[in-house]
Amino acid sequence: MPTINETVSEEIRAQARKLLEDGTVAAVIGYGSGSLPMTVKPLVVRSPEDCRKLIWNTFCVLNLANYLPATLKSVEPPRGPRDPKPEGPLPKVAICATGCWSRSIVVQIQEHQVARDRVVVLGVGSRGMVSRRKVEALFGGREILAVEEGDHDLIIQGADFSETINRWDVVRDNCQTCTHPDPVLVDVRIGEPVSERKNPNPFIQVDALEQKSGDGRWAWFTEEFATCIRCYACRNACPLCYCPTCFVDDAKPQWVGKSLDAVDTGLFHILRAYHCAGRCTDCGTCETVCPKGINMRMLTKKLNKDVLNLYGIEAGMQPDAPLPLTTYAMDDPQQFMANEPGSGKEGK
Amino acid sequence: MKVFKVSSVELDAMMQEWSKVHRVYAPVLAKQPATSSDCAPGWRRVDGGSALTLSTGPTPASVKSFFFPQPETLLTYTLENNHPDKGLMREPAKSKKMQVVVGVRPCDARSVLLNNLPYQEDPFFQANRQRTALVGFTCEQTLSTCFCSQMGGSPFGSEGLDLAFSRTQDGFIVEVGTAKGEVLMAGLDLAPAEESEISALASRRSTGGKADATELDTLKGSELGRLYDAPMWKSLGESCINCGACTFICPTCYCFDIQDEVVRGQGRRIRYWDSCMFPLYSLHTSGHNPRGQKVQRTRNRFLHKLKYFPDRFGPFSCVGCGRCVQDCPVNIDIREVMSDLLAVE
Amino acid sequence: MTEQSTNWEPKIIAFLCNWCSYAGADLAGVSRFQYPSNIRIVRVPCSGRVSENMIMSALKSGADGILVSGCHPGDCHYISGNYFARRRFALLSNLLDFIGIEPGRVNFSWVSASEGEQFAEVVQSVTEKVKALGPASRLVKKIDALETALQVA
Amino acid sequence: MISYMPYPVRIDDIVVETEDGNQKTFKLVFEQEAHRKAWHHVPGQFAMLSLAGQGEIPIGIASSPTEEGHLLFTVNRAGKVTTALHQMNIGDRMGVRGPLGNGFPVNKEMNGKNIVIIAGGFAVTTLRATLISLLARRQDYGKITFIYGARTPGMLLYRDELKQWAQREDIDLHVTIDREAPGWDGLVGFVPTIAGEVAPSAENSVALICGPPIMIKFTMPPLEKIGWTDDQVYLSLENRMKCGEGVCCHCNVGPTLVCKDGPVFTRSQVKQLPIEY
Repeated sequence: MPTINETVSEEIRAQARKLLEDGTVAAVIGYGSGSLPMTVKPLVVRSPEDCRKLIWNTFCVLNLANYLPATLKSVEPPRGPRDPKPEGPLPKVAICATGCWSRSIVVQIQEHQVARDRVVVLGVGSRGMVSRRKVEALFGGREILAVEEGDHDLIIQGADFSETINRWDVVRDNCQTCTHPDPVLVDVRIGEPVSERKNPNPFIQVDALEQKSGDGRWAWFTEEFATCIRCYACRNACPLCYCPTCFVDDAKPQWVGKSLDAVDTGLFHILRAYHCAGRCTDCGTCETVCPKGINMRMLTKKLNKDVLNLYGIEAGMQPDAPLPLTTYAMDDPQQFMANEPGSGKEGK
Repeated sequence: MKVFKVSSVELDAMMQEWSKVHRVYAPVLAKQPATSSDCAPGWRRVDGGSALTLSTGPTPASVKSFFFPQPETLLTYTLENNHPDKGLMREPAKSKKMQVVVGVRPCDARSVLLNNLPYQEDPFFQANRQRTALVGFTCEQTLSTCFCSQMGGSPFGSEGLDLAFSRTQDGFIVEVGTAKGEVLMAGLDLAPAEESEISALASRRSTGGKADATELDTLKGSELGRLYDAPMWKSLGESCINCGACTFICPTCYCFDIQDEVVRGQGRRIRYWDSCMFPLYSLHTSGHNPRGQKVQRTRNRFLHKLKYFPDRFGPFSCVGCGRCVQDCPVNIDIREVMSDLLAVE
Repeated sequence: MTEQSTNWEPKIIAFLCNWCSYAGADLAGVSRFQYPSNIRIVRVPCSGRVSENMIMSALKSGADGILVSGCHPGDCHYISGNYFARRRFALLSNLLDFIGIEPGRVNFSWVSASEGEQFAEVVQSVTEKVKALGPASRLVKKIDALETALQVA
Repeated sequence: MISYMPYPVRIDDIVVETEDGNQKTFKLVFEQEAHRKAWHHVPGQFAMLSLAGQGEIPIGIASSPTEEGHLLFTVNRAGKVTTALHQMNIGDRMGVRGPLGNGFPVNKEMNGKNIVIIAGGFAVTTLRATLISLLARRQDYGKITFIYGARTPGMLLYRDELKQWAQREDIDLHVTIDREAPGWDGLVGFVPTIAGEVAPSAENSVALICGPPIMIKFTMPPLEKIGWTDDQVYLSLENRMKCGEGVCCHCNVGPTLVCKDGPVFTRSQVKQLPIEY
């Protein structure tokens, strides 16, 4: 009997082929198999024949929405900067999306990076994606040569061992605390919907850190980011980071220095996270792609928690609502103000 | 060449001895906690007591940062008003204190020799080279991502190492490759290695040698235009996210940027690692960018390693350590790129 | 912070909106309300103009404290700039606290053009808070420290 | 060994060249006599202008080696360093690192030849250096044709010198502007058109062309029409640079490093390269 993900893969291939054959879309963004165990390659498929390359498994950890704006642009007819917009509707692009990825697409639509009517979402309910790092940590220094995926187990094989481990144990932290695993935008449903998870506390890691003293939190911050090599994989893999010039690349003025200085590195991470405030869907891509395994997701998760607590908004859940930082309420909380309470002017 | 016999216990003692006079560094296997900042990420200062542990395959961080620190201060100056030397550049004193990097793998040792080609005339790199001794360990086991022998190296190679340790039945034999190696061995009372051990190593070298490097060498003769215009770059450039992970973990990527930093009137001109993957790398002030597209930048990195560098200096600018293969967020595998390039008509 | 010299005076960067808080500062001066001379004023068109980059840059460059002050909610010259700012500052303030920047380093307030006395009070209280915290060290860039670390012996 | 240490220099004079004020020529003198003596450049080379606290920028050397004792750089205000440079005053200290690059072959391939210099806009700087050098050894060259175009009369650089050169019999000078302008009684028309009209035959000639890519593109067909080949035409490339010494890799065009192998290339050399400049 095929596993759930084998069935999903089959459906993705069939739907992608159908969409490309009947001309509904010009490209499909999905995953192809990787060259190492537990890796996959993001893939943009443009012909029905290539659809056989598409796969789906429990290691699809990179948010594909990152590729959406560029792929949409690539399927437009080429034109110069001064040429008029072509008449008629532009070609569409299909994209495989789980809960958090579909929410990223919603944010991209809210921010006018992506036109809703040009996207066909192949919605896949996420059963949680496995962290390669967690699996490798379980096996110490022993090299993993093959991994076989079952619905609930992983069979890990090396040169001289073969072990079965529980899949959920090695699922990424963000997936374990995820409350919306099913896509919020679905044009073509792939596989079975996954029900909302009623997690007791999606912010459990943030809460734990908040319990520490200020000095303790500062110690965590300095240690966690000490290994950063400033490769910007976290930024570049993020579907929300699409500024033509990032703040770290600004020269006049230069906000952040560029070498491996602890202050500059820290500022980069604070500001990067802050720029995702109210937009981050906790897809975990930043943390996953980091070659040094830095948990920068802690910062965005903290911001997610505050946005939810202060303004009652979860990013990407309401396509028609404005983003939390592009709107306001008259009575937004302001306990953080220096002259509050006491000045007594706010209530007027 | 002198070859000695060393037991594991003696090795620890040797490191102890060295750490009394030199700065001794060893790789960190797990994620590194914040330590003193006198050491590159991924390495730790050995100051007595701590034994050496090595994992299979390359060290987590390459040795690049010992020769090409991130950042290196090129010049310092003051911008204090009314200071007579305001704006006058000074060269910082270069440290001459010997540093000993223990636990280096043959791939990384070779990377220093490759980087030395463009840096032949660079005073900072050369000063760092002068004062750094590499104590390496040949690989009795390799990872599936290792491909040093394809790139002209060998898991048993001692090229570029001042001291090369190779495992034997009951410890190590150590080959003293250079004058710096002699300095490290001076005063140590060690038995010479046995003839059988030396010949065993020699035979391992000859069997696990450089045989499979020939096929790739045909790339060097390929016409640039043909490789440059290959259709493979389009899909590769499409999946690449243009982060600098591969370039920064790569032992042979050596580009840098230069910048001035001023804090409260004190300034310095530093150079720090840059990556041709970043759009800013080639951006003109006019706004024109010769490599403005992602695909152009991805292509530049691979062609630099596999064509531009060999055109200038001879060897490929890759030692086959496989770090980029393991850590690329989107699984761009340079081995696949090379075989695709070889297949280009 | 016992070792700090007793004559240490903090430097506090104050981003004041042109229409209310800056005018408030002006009024404080004209009305001869005394307030500590630790603040260095940066006049901005609106509190909504103050970006996280500016605040962090000021900290990095060695400011011991930051004060951002704008019009009272409802009084913004640009109708709603301070409302947007309020959301952004709330999140930034929490995030800085989260990573261990001492509460009191980065401060926000509303001061109108007619509140000269209140302006003096806000500056007084912010200065006292920052003085109690001592010189800033977290997220302050130091070249010399790095230099000594790299110039190994 | 290469050095990243710039020579300390003082700004001796500043001339605002263009009517929009965005082009200034800086006359720099060495603070130390030893540095002045150590400095030898050929026209077409560039140097790093270094401002403490701002950074370094590669700028073509506008003065000829024959103008001893000082260096001239004409700088367009564009980025961080050039903006800061434009705010500096006479007497201020800055740095110069160089000379860098290869330069025009004034003492090699150009010897004994007819020389055609074609310049568009701000790119005239190193060609000014070249012309002054050629004039210093006028007898070593054949006919010298100098074609220079700018958008408006006010955007021409080195206007006083242009007047002097116009008086000379031994330079065939053609200065043109793009469109008719009040008070301008000289040539009107784009550089490629003028070049097609006044360029001498290709025989025993060398052309140096600097200008916007579009100008270079359209200048070639009229030259080719009268028999010019790519080997006779020298161009100067520019790319983002950091070290200027062939180490940092920033300026690579395929395997070629503009800073070290260039910036001067023959057109046939340039044609071998990928279009990454």
